[in-house]
Amino acid sequence: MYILVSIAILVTMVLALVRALLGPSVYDRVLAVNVFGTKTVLLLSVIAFLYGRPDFLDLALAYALINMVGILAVLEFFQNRARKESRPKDD
Amino acid sequence: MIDIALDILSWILLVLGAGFVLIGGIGGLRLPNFYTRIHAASLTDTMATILIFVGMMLQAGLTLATLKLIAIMIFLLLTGPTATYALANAALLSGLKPDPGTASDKPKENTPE
Amino acid sequence: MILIFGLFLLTLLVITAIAIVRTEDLFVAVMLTSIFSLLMAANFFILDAADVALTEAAVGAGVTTVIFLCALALTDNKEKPRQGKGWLAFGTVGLLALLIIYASFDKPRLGDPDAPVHQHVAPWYIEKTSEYIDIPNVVTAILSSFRGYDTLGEVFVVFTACIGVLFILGVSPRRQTRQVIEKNSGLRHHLIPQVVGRLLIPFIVLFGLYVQFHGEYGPGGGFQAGAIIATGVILYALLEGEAEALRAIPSRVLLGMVVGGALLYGGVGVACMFMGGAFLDYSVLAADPILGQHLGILIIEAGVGMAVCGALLTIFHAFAAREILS
Amino acid sequence: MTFLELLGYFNYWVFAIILTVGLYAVINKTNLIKKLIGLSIFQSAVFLMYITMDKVEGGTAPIIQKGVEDQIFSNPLPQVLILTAIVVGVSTLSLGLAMVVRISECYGTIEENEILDAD
Repeated sequence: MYILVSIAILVTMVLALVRALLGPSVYDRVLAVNVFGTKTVLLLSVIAFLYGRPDFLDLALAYALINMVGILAVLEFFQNRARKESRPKDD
Repeated sequence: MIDIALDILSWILLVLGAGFVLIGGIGGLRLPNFYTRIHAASLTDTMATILIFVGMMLQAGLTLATLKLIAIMIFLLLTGPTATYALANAALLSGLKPDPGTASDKPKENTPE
Repeated sequence: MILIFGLFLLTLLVITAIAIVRTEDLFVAVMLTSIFSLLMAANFFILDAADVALTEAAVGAGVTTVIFLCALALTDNKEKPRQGKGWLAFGTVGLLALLIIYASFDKPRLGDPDAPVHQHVAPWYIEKTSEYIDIPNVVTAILSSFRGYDTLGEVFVVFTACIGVLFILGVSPRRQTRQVIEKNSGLRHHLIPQVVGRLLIPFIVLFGLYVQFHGEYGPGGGFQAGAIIATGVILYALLEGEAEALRAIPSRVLLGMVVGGALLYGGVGVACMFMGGAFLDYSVLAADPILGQHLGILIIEAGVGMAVCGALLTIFHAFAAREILS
Repeated sequence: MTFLELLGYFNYWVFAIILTVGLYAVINKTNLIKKLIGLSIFQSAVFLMYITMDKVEGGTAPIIQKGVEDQIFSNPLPQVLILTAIVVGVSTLSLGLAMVVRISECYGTIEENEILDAD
């Protein structure tokens, strides 16, 4: 049963990767990264159960906590760039 | 008896979760523009997370693993929508307009107005 | 079955690597790098390396992306197209790949128990860990006790890299650093990330401490914990702005952590020498050798955690302060 | 040689391809950040090879479980080496990025050929 779930997750990872490669805008790629991150958390939890060693759920927990930081950094990156572009007009 | 019932229930949840994961993936690939794709990705993510993790909890029983699964699920449910919000905001901020008319991202891609 | 998943993930890894090199937008390359890191962690986990996967997760998900984005904000994020196609480079590299693939047939197959790697010193480590050190995680035992010299060296490399970044970026070219830093408010006007982020930061730090002190019993240890806690503080800096993060943990404290962590590690080694043992031989630290090992591992893991956390945060602050200036 | 035995070498082939892809970026791209990304890909390939070597058939991660006898453990030694190398890799990568940032401030570009022209 876990194998079915993990195959579904792997197929979704492929689809997300295709979206990340196709684009077209950079935001599509960031979205694909986000989807990929969530799918990795799911895959790691499912594989921990498949191995029969649920003490390795720590890994999935680490990703669940940290994954958002990258996306927030992207938001700040765009915000700073927008500010930098608008600054020459103010001066 | 109750064991078998729990088993069947958790299997149903896992299969449903797998289905939602797949739907999300296909939607993320097939939908026409960014703001529709973000819906496909984030909504199915939340549902699939709940289904798969509840399914695994039923399999794990009352152990430390269940506690960790609950923690992972809560954190995913918190961070997923936040990340999606941040992303949509970043896109809007740098001039990718939601385009209700054409339902396609081909025209006016990334043109700051 | 799981190994077949591994083959699948490896194929995705190759596709991602090629896409990273082919794309001309550096921002896209950085995003694909984070996918690459996720795939790498999943592969490590499938190949039975839980500790390594946790390290890759702790480092690759947060710190690497943030530092890359800081560097991109300071430079250009478009790569200029090149005139020459570089067939010579392509040919050389392709030939090299073919050579390595040809050579790989002489290597032991994946998972071969008779491979030379598994004959030498590793079985001794696995066998003797419970006798000499008595902690479940063999990786932590080797990292901090059997091969403590290596780890000391690695900590000093991190320390040196931190000093190097400070030398290159730390000195501000203009005087008004402080005022400009004050102006940057981070993501303070985004309500949802603000609330959720503030809720998450204590849990990230708590999880970091759990990884730090649970490293003897499960996957984890000082390196992972340092990176996770650093990510928590970086999240705070993203949400509240540089100034607030520096007010919470001033740069002097961070430098103290780097120096103190490295000194703590070396100090334990010297203390062992004074108490009659060899350098980094923790058995003499307590009356019972096994207790002494436990004590030594606890202290040096704490030192590693402090040094790594301080170094990563110092590097991040150096980049971020530069970004606001330019 | 059967198909399954061939699959046992797949990890090494992936290692070869990723290694050379990283190397290609290092020697053929002029953009300095792209070179650093290529270097980190190269580094990841080496990590992958070490971790491939640690796998033992039917083994599990080298964390001894209480009450479970006769477990086969994978080799912990490559894991120790790579675990520290990942963190060191990030710090050296940021050192390289710091240099690129300084170069960009001095020359106004991060393309190698333009920097050489400016000198």
